[in-house]
Parts: sequence; C-alpha cells; structure tokens
Amino acid sequence: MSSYLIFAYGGVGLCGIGVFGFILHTHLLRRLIAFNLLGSGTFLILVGLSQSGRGEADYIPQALVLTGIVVAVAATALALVLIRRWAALTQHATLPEDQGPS
Amino acid sequence: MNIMSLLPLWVLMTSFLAAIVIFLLPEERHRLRSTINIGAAIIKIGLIILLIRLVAQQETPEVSLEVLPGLSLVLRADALAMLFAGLSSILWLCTTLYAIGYLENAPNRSRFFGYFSLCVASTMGISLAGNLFTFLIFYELLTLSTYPLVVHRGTPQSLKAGRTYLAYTLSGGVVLLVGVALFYAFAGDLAFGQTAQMAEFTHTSPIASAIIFLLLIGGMAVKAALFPFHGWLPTAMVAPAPVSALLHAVAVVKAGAFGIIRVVYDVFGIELAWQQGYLLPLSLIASFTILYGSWRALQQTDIKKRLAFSTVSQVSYIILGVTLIGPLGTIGGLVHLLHQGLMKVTLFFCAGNYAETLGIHKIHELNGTGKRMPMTSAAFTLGALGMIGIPPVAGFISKWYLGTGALAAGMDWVIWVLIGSSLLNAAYFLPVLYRIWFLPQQGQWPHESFTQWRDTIPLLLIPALITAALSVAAGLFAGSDLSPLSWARLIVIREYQP
Amino acid sequence: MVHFPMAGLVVFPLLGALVSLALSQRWRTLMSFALILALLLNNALLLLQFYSQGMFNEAMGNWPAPLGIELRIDGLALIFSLMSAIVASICALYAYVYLRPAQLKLFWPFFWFLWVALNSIWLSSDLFNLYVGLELLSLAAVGLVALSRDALSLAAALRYLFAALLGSIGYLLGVALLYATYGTLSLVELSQHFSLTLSSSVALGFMFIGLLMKTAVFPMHSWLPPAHGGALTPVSALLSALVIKASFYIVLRLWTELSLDSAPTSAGLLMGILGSAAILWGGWMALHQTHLKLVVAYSTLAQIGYFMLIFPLLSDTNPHASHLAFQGGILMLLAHALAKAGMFLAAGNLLFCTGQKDLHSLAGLSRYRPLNIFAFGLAGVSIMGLPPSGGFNGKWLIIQSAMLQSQWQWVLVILLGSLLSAAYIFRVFSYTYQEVEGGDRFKQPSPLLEWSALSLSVLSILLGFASMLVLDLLPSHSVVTQ
Amino acid sequence: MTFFQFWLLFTPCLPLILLLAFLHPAGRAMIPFLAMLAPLPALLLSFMPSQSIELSSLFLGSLWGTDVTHNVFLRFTALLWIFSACFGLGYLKRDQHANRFWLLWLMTLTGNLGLLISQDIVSFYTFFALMTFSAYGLVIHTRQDNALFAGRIYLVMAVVGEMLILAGLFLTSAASAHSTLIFAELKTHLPQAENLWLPLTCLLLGFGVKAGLPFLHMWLPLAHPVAPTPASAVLSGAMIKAGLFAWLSILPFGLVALPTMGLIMIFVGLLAAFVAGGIGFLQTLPKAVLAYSSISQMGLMTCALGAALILPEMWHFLLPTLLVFAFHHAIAKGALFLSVGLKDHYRGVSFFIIVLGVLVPALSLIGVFGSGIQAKLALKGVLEQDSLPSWLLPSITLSAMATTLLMFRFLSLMWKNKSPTPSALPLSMNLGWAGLVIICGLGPSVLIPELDLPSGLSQWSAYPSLLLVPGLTLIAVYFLGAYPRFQIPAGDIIYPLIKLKEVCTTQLDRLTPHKAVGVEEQATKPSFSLPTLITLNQAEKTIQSYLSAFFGLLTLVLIVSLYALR
Repeated sequence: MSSYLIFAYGGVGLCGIGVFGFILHTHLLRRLIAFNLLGSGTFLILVGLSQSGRGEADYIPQALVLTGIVVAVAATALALVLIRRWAALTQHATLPEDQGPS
Repeated sequence: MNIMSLLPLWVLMTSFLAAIVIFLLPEERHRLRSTINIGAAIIKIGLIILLIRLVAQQETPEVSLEVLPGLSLVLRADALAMLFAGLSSILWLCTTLYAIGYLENAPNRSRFFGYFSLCVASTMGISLAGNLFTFLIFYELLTLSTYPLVVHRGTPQSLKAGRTYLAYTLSGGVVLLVGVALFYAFAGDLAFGQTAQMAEFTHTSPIASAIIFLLLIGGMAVKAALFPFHGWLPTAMVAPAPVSALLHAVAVVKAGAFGIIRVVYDVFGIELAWQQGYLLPLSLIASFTILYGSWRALQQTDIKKRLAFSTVSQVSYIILGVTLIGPLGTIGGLVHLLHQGLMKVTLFFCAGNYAETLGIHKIHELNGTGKRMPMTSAAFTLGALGMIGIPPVAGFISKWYLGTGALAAGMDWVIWVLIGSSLLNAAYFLPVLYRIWFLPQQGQWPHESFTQWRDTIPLLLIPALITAALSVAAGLFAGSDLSPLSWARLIVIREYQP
Repeated sequence: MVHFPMAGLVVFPLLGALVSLALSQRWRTLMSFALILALLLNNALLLLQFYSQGMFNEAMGNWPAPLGIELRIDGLALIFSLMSAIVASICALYAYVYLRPAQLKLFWPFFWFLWVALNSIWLSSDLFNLYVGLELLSLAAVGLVALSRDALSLAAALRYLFAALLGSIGYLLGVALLYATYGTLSLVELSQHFSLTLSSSVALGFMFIGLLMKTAVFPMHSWLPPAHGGALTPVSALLSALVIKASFYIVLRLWTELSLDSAPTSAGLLMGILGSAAILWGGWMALHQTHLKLVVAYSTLAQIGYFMLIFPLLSDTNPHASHLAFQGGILMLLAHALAKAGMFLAAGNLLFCTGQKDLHSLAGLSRYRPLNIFAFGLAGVSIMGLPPSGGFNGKWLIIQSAMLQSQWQWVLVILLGSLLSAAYIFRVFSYTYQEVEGGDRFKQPSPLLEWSALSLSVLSILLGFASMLVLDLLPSHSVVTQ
Repeated sequence: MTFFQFWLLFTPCLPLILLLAFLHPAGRAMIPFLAMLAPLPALLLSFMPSQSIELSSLFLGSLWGTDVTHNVFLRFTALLWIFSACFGLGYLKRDQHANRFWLLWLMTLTGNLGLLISQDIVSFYTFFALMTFSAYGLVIHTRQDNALFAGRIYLVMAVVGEMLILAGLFLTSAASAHSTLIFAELKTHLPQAENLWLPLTCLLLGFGVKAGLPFLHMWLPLAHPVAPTPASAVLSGAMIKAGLFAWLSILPFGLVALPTMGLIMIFVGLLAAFVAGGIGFLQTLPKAVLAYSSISQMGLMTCALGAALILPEMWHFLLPTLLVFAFHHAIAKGALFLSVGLKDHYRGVSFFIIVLGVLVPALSLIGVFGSGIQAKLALKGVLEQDSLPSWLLPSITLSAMATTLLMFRFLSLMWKNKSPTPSALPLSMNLGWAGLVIICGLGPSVLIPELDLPSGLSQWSAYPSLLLVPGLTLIAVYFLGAYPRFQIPAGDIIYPLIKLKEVCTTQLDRLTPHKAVGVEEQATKPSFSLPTLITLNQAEKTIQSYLSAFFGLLTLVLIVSLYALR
C-alpha cells in the first residue's frame, strides 16, 4: 500500500467521522467542526488518490486543495458569524427542530 | 406582407391593446375607459367587416410567428373563423355597452373591463387560430381571463363558483393539451384544413387517431358544457349579468363548440370522422345533453340558472349539427352558433335588467314585469321564443336545418330529439312569459331602482333591444345575402367542395 | 488577447463586490448601479458577438488550463448569463427601494459576490472552477438569507448553509474521484476520455447528490422553503430564480458533456422519478401553505421537478426527441427564473401592502392593488405552464419529447403537476378576490416595486412568443447529443 | 313589382303597421277602428287574380301568393275579422284592458292573413305560430280562473301541435330530398316518401289540434266560452279553418291513394260529427255548444278529406265543395258566436228579432237555409261515389241530427240565459252581427262567384231530403224532453286526463324520497312541473364528485392503450 493511498484512506476515515458528526450532533458548533472534518477528509482524498498511480508529484491537486481550504475557511467564518448571532438572539446553540419538545 | 394580410392581427390587437390600456388606467377614469372600450369595439367591427369582405373574395389573410421549432402561432381568417369572429365582435360591442350601464357606480371596473377585453381578445384568437396549437393557446388564455370575471363579486359563492369553473376548464384544458400534443407528436404540424394528411395518418394508425379525436373533443366538451362536463356552467351564474351573457352566449361555451367544429371539419374532416364512426357517439351525447339540459332547466327556480341549463341544451345543438354529415346539418350547426349567441345574450341581458331594475332573480318574482318593463320583456320574449324555435326568430332557422340535416344524414331519430327538446323549451320558457305578461304584479318589487325610467336605463335596454332585433332579423331575413345563414352556406360550400 | 466582454462578466461583478465593500453607503449604491448597467451592456455585446462568431474560449490572464481559469462561452452559458443579468438587475432595483439602509449596506457585497459566482459557474469549463463558484454562491446566498438578521432568517440561513456545505463536499468528493481516474478537470478533456465505469459512476454519484442537494431536489429539499420563504423579498427572488439554477446547470452540463444520455436508462429514470416526486410533493405542499411566500417557495420545489424530467428524455436513441427535451428544459429554466422572480417580487409587494404574511390577509387586494395581483397572476400563468408563456412552451416541448419516446408517465406527471400548480396559484387568487368591508386599508408600494415585479412577469409571458430567439442560441441537436 | 304583388305584400303587413298606433295616445284611441280596417286589403286581395311574389331574402326564400283556394279562405277570413272587429268595437267599449285585446287581435290577424297567402313552409309556419301564440292572449283576456285554465290547455295543445307540425314538415322536406320549401312542389314529392304515413300522420294530427280533431279538440270547448265574444267568433270561424287550410295546402290530396288512412279519417270525422253533437247537447254554456258544433262540422270536412284519400280522382270536385263548406261554416259559426254577445245587449231591440236573426245561421248550419243548403248539397253530391263505402252518405245525412240537436240546444240556452236587465245594443255590435247574418243568408254562390256554383234555388228538389232528418230530430226532442238531465263539462276528456296525470304524479312522488320543500320552493314550483323520478340534484353531485376519478381513469386507460400501441 503506497503512502498516498494511506492519505486517501485517512481522508475517507475523516469523511466518515465528519458525516457521523454532522448527522449525530445538533449543536451548531459541533456540526461546523464536523463539516470541517468532512472537508479535510475530502482534500486528503483528492490529494491522495490523484497522486497514487503516477510517481511524480502532481501540483494541480495541491493547488486545488489550497483553494479549497480558503473556501472552507471562508465558509467556516460565515457559519461562525451566523451561529454567534443565532446564539445571541435565541440563547440556543441548536436549531429549533433539534431542540426537542421542551 | 401588405396591410391586408396583417388584418387578423389587428383584429386581435384591438381588444388586446384595449385590455392593456384599460388595466393601466386609474380606476376613476370611467369616461375615458368607456370611450376606449367602445371605440375599440367599433374599430374591431369595422376591421371584421373588411376581413369578411376579403374572405368572401376567396382570400385568406394569414399572419404567423414561429414560437417553437417547427411550431407557429398562426392567425388565419377563413370563412369559419369569420363566423365566430363576427359574432364575438358584435356582441362585444353590445355587451360592453351593457356592462357600462350595468356596472355604473360599481367598484372594480378597471379590472372588470380589462379582463373583459382580454376575454374577447382570446375569443378572437380562438376564432382566428390557424392551427391547433394557436387554438390551444387562446383557449387557455380564455380560461384565465374569464376566471376574474366569474369571481368578480368576491362573495363566497362566486369564489366557489370560480373554483368549480377552474376545476372543470383547467382539467379540460389539460386533456386538450394532451390531445394537441399527441396530434403534433404523431400526425405532425398540420394547419387547419389539411385533412388529406390527417386521413392518411388515420389510415396508418387508426387507434392513435381515435385517441387524439377523443382527447380533443373531450377537452373541448368541458367548455362546450357537454354532459357530463356541464356542471360549471350553472354554478358560474353568480357572475355579473354581462359576464353571464358573454360567457354563455359568446366566449366560453362557444369556444368549446367552435373548437369541436374545427376538430371535426378542419382537423379530421367530416368525411373522415364519419367514416371512422367518431360522429355517432358524439351526436348521441349531444342529443342526450340537449334533452338533459332542457329537463334540468325546467326544474330551476332562478332565472339565470334556468337560462344556464338552457344554454347547456342549446350549445349541444351546435355540436349535434356538426355530427350530421351533409351540408344541411353543417349549416344548422354553424348557423346556430350565431343564432344561439344572439338569442341567449338577449335573454341574459334581460335577466340582468330585471335584476338591476327590480331586483328580480327568481322566476316567481317576474309576475307582471311586462307592464313595468315592456321593452325588456318584449326582448326577453323574442329571445325565449327563439329558443323554443318559433319563427320568425332565428332559432327556428337553425332548428329547421338541423332537422332536415338529420334526415338527410339518415339519422331520423334526431328530429324526435329536436321535437322533445322544443317541447321542453316551451315548457320552461312559456310559463316565464306567462308570468311576465299575463299575471298581475304581486306586492312590491324586491328592490326597485331607476324609478324615473319607464323601463330601465338606456344603456341596459338598448343592447338588449339590439340583440333581440338582430336575432329576429337573422331569422326573418335568413335568405338575404347578409344573413348568418348565407355565410354558413358559404362555409359549407367551401367545406364540401374543396 | 483578452476577450473583454467575456472577462467582463466576471470582472465587473468582482469589481462591484470590492467596491461595495470599500465605499460608503451612498457610493456603494451608485457604483453598483453603474456596474449593473455595464454588465447589461456587456451581456448585450456578448450576445451580438455570439450571433456573429459562435462559441469561444478564453484563458484568464494567459494561464492555460488546467491551472489557469479557463472561461468558455457557448449558447447555454450565454442564455444563463443573460438570464442572471436581467433577473439580478431588476432584483437589485427592487432591493434598492425595498430594503432598509442597514440591510442595503450588506446587500450589495453579497449581491455582487452572488453574481460573480453565478457568472463564473456559467462560464467555467472545468470542474474545480465550478466548485469554487458553487461555494462562493452558497456563501453569498446564505449571507443574503441572513440579511434581515432575525431569528427566523438566521435559522433558515444556518440550515441552508449546512445543506449547501454538505452539497459542496459531496461535489468535491466526486471531483476528487474523477480527477483520480482521469487526471483532468477540464470538461472538454474529460468528455473525450470519459467512459462510464464503476468508479466514474461512483464519482458522478457523489457529485450529483451534492448538486441535487444544492438544487433542493425532492428528498433533499427541506432547507429550501424556509430559506426562500423566510428571506427578504428581493433575496428570495434571487435565490429561487438564479441560485438553485447554478447547481442544476452543472448537473446539466455534466450530463450533456459527458454524454450521459447514452448511459443506462436507469440513471435518467431515477432522476425522472425524483423530479416527479418533487413536482407532486411540492405542488401538494404549496397547496396547503398558509403563508404566501411559502406557497411560492414550495412552488419552486415543484418547478425544480420539471427540470429534472428532462434527464430521462435525453437519450441518444432519438436525437430529435432528445433535443426537444433539452430545449424544453432550458426554456422552462429560463421561464421559471423570470416568472419566479416576478412572483416573489409581487408576493413581496402584496405582503408589503397588508403587512401580514397570512393568505387570509390578502382579501380585498385585487380591488385596491390590482397591478400587483396582475403581476402575480402573469407570473402564475407561466408557472402553471398555461399558454402563452415561456413555461408553457417549455412544458410543451418536454411533453412532445416524452410522447415521441413513448414515455407517457412523464406526460402524466407534468399534467398532474400543472393542475396542482393551477390549484395553488388560483387559491392565492381567490383570497385576493374576496371582498372585505372597511375600504382601502393597505399600504401602497412604490411604483418602482410594482413595475419591477410586473416587468419580470411580463418577460416570462413574452418568452412564450420569443422562444425562438432563445432556442436559436442553443446548438442544434447534433451537437448536443454528439 | 306589380301593383298586385305589392298588395300581396301589404296585406299581412298592414295589421303590424297599425300596431304603431299604440305608440301615440291618439292612435290608441283609434285602434278599434283601425282593427276593423286591417283585414280590408285581404278582402280586396281575395277578389284579385291569382298571383305570387318571390321573396328570396325572407326566411329561407319565401313564396307568397294566392290562387282560388287562398282567395276563398282569404275572403271569409277577412269578412269574419272585419265584422267581428266591428262587433268588438262595442263589445269592449267599457273594457279597461281593451288595448291589450286589440294589440293581440292585430297580431293574431297578421298570423291568420299571412298564413293564407304563404306558399312555402317557413312563412306558413311562422304565421301559423304567430296566430297560435297571439290567440292565447285573446283566450285568457278576462284573466279569470276558467280563462287561465282554458288558456293553459290551449297552449299546451298548441305547442304539442306545433311540434308535430314541425316533425311533419321535416319529414315532408326530406321526401323532396330537401330541395324545396314550396308547398306546391312538396306536394308532388311527398308521395315518394319512404314512410308516407309518418309525415301524413304528423301533419294531420299537428294541424288537427287547430282543426279540432277528436281527442285533440279539448281546447275548443274550453277556450271558446271564456274568450271575449269577437275572439270566439274568429277563433271558431277563421282560425279553426287554418288547420283545414294547412291540410289542403300540404297534404297530397288527389295525388295519392291511401285507402286505409282515408278510412281512418272518415271514421274519425264521423266520430267527431256525432259524438260532439251528443256531448254538445249536454252543455250549459251557449258558446260551449257552438264549440262542439264546430268540432262536429269539422268532422264532416275530415270525412270528406278521408274520402279524397280513398278516391284521389274526385279531388277536383271535392276541393270546391270543401271551400264552400268552409266558407259557409265560418260565416255561420261567426254569426252564431256574435249573437251570443247579444243576449245581454238587446235593450231597445225586440229579442224576437234577434232570435229571428240567430235562426238564419242556425238553420243554415243545419243545412236547411241560406248557405247551408248549398254546402250540404254540394258535399253530398260529391260524396255520392260508388267506390266509397256505402254507409258514408247516409251517415253524413244523419249527422244533421247532431247539428239540429246542437242548434236546438243553443237556441234554448240563448233564450233561457238572456239577461233580464239588458243594456243597450251599440250600433257597432249590431252592425257586425247583422253583417254576418246577412252574408250567411246570401250564400256562397253570391260571394264566391269564381267557383261557378249552382244557385241554391236551382236545387229546390233536394230540399225535402235536407229537411227530413232535422225535422225528425226536432220531433224526437219534443217527445223525449228538450233538456238533458245530466251534463258533461266542456272539455270532456281533459278531466280524466288531468286526473290521470295527478295520479301518476302523486304515485311517482311517493316513490321518490321526500325532502322538506321550503315555502318558496312550493310557490315557485314550475307550473308545468313534471314528476321527478330521482332527485337529479343529488345525481348530478355524485357525478361531479366522481368526475375527477373518471378523468384519472380515462387518462390511465389512454396511457395503457398507447403503450400497447407502441
């Protein structure tokens, strides 16, 4: 098993954790973290898989992942702003449908 | 493309532009709105006359616009189109005059007249449509533009009626859409009148052809109020009288009937439809509707409801005429399209006059109205007699051609349908006339207005008198060259001797 | 040589975004409108060029693909670019009048980012650019949803954000897998090498799930109604008209460029089934809403279903029918963009008049605010797919295609959907036609608001007569099905 | 257009033109005089030569014209209308609703005159309808319950008649392959019809309503007594003849032999002649007696027409005879009806003179005086044919018995019912009545010179045979008692029929589930309500609720079939 493939599988694992977290958690921050895990996992897959068969380093996925990280950061920032605002307004860290019957 | 070939477009545009201008006018500009409306109606009649003269000289002005690949909007003025267009344009003028009088001091006039003109524009489009696609477009547009008129009053009943109306007509529209789409998918892009190709198609795939026929007729039967699709018509009676007049006499039911005429004559061709055996079931349904409508009319106590069921019955005469192969039946069907329009519009005008002037809505309240409103009652009488088929009112002419046409087509039983229906018509109209003329007034009128007038205000009275006079003239001078009958003959000559 | 008009499509909105972040409130607006004008001109120029030259490519800043950003414009992209220009400019005009100053301040940057994202998606020809565009689009859209900053819209925005992010990840995962298989991200290169294997299927599967989630196709739609229904009116219009189209556009691009029409029919069938379910479910839900904007939002859900129906109809066995479906789909998209934007704006006006969201509060509006009802109605005509309208023409073509391919089930679904849509739209109408006591107690929206709603609705109707102008831009069917 | 043609056009239009007088108060005052003048052109026309005018624009292309038959009918119709109007001038002087009477009078007149000059189906049908429906207003002029009842019966039967006529006309037109609407041409085509009996039956029955065929006669004895006297006169004298006129115009008498149908007609005619006499004798109203007498007399004419169907060759002789008979009956019956009006207005005149005057038409009708002699003799002369049933002629002779009974009854009722406090006899009434009496006395040979009839005086040898039956009858009446011990209400079989209808309605109503009927519902129940077999409202609702299901099913079926097609 080449090291690149390990990266890829690691990415898959991260993604799995991310999806799991995304579905299971209702706390908005946890969800956000889960999303970030998902994103990182995907980037790993992208880098790992694409480099597997060819020997030399492929610069394109790296460029892509770089861009992807920027995008993810922006998304995270926006999400944080929204979550903060939400928490300030409602005193809740979860969305209404997840708040249970109370 | 010279100016004359654009005429069909202009005929359509007169009412369409009028509609737009009216929508944009502020509610308070009543006088200007009326002027525009009447002006447009008069211009339209002028244009129609020009067109009719062109068509009489064997020309068919045509305008087309490609809207989808291989699919065009075609406005074409052929003889049949002019029959319907002529009727609509004349009745538009009359109904507009009437509506101006009827809605005096009523709210929402801008909306009313706007949709009213739009409704007429769609009717024009239906009559001038040169292919099924164009027909479909205007047919649906008609549904849309009449809905606001049906619910105009905004009362719970009218909203309910509007719902019923939509449920019927939109379902019908969907059926028609499938029919038309199938037609284009399989038979190809055929303009009206290309019956030879349709015959070819029918011979190669008879089942598909039959299904297309069924769907097309089924879709149109809803508007034509054929049994069992007639339920919307009596419910729609909650609309204001000019709307009932327009809906029942011209726009909606006639659009359905006209569509059936188009399908039978210009899509399939009557010989083909006859050979394929499509027409007999249709004539049976039409006959049943004729009798059923009359029978139901007999049981109504509301004037407009009775008239509505009478319409159900009378429109089926047109369809019955269409199903009778041979020139006589065709003439009967076509000419009844016009005659019924004139007579029924008269009746609705008068019903509206009774309601507006005396607050009368029920038949038993009509006692003695002949004395209070002699002119209206005279017009009503003429219309009613015409419906029964008593000469010299135009209804007799249609009935005569239908009867002789049925015999010529070898469908002798039809004359008994006609006779039975006439008897029923007499049974539901004569008691009304009896009340109007021969019974004394009972107590106060329910809600009397316009007391300063001998009859009712001229704007309400004159349209009724005009249409009544026209329906008598159409019967009395049926033999003259200007009569609806001679135009129907012209159409038939062109249909049977291509 | 830089191809200015095409670059302008991306540059101008980007400029707008920067400017609107930097400048003061007043200049923001002024500059924004100047740039909108420039963009409109740009689009017009592009249209003229397209008529004379046909499709062309452009590498931004002389960096060739795959590292550089390659832009490509063909008929499809041009149509979408025009569509977004028209809808966005009218919505911007509306927003300018409608929004409070504080909201407007935030509106412009998000708006411009949205437009950048849209245009880059229309023009991109490689998968990663598309991803960036999508992401940017989602973020801008989420920002716009949250514009009113109350709890409701925040919740909607958050829900939307998570759905969008999930969708993006799914897409990105697919892209990663595809790149791993083919070593390229350019759609053109991909289409030359692509073959439907297990791995590429899985990749496409991920991408499609992600994209469909962003498009809010039936089972993944629950974020849409609150987001579209709860946002401020011009935002709702933008979202419903344009944003969901972007992800759908990518699906369509992939489907046609990768020749998925020759794929097993089960894929198309699945898409069709999802679409049918969306049509029926969306229509049914719209019929049972009590808030006006939710009716319109659910209607979007149903309309998305119609777009999905073209996939089972794109097949290489019957190129003619397939082409009809393609044209029909594009026409529907376009008509929906115009009509839905018009409808949302009209609905916003109605809500403004009454000050309430409830359908019951609409009683009497038809009498006192007929112009708005008319705008709503005209848009409704197109949404219902009644003639004459762009919506009808699109529906007609799809039905024709389905009939020619004997796929009757779609015909049935479309017809049922039309009836449902007629039912929910006329339901709104019947509320407005009720007569109430008490005279005119409604607020009067400014004429600009009324006319911007009306103009969009009228455009959706006019599309019914000018469909050929649009369809002529599309390649003839030999190109589409390749 | 020649002058004659113009005159032809003018004749039916004049009454309509005179209607314009209603627009002005001065004109309204003049109306009775104008009504009297209105039939004058028709009278003049009847003396003009035969002519015709083609009106291609009118209806479906009309032909108006006259020949000898038309002229005779026109003449007695015009005379009758003129003198009745003259009579009405005085009769309605104090009637506050006189205006509406004269309005309808003029309209009815238009119809009556118009149909007599129509030579095509549509004009004829139009004028016939105009006459029928306007006359309804005359019948119910008093608005009393019995008038309204009679009017309703009249109207129902008239409408049924119209429809039968329409059906007959359709079938007649079909026989000519729809090539013509002109009576003369239709007549020649009609014998080629596939089922000749069907159009013939339709037309015989349809016009038979007007002509008072038995079982279609019920309206006559109901309507005549309730209508104002001048209206009764024209109803019974002129309008009843419109039915006969229609038969003569359309049916192919003399062109085709239909022995069975002829025999049936003879039977029916004799039935009418005798039974109507019997029932009429049991009446208590003078006008009802006269109405039955009309039925009886029309029965004789029906007999003659039946004979013509058996023996077409005799049509040449029969037609003039029928014309004479119609003429005679119209004038005599008109005079008799008018005399009923005198029984309250004879102050200043000796009632005896009136009775003498009344005797003229009465005896004439029996066939022993004036025009009656000629008519009866001519009829008998024509029917003296070997190939006709041998019992026909004796039966006709015997029918004088019925007439005698009726006239006797009429005169006695007149005498008995005369008003003890009569009012003065206005001049106009006097003139109108006397005019008809005199014409009746003059006889047809004077008034219809074109038929070249033998003068009544030249046939004196036949008189005794005419006197025999009436004489014997009178003797029998004298011995058996002049007054009937029981009565049959006027309209005879209409009552059992109404009863039958009521029974059916109640029985059917019992079958249907009952719903509470609101007060208003009951008040507005249509007067021609027919039994409701099922509650149609419910049925309709059910249909509507299943409509959507139906739609769905239809679509499914279509889709499946399209799959099958593929």
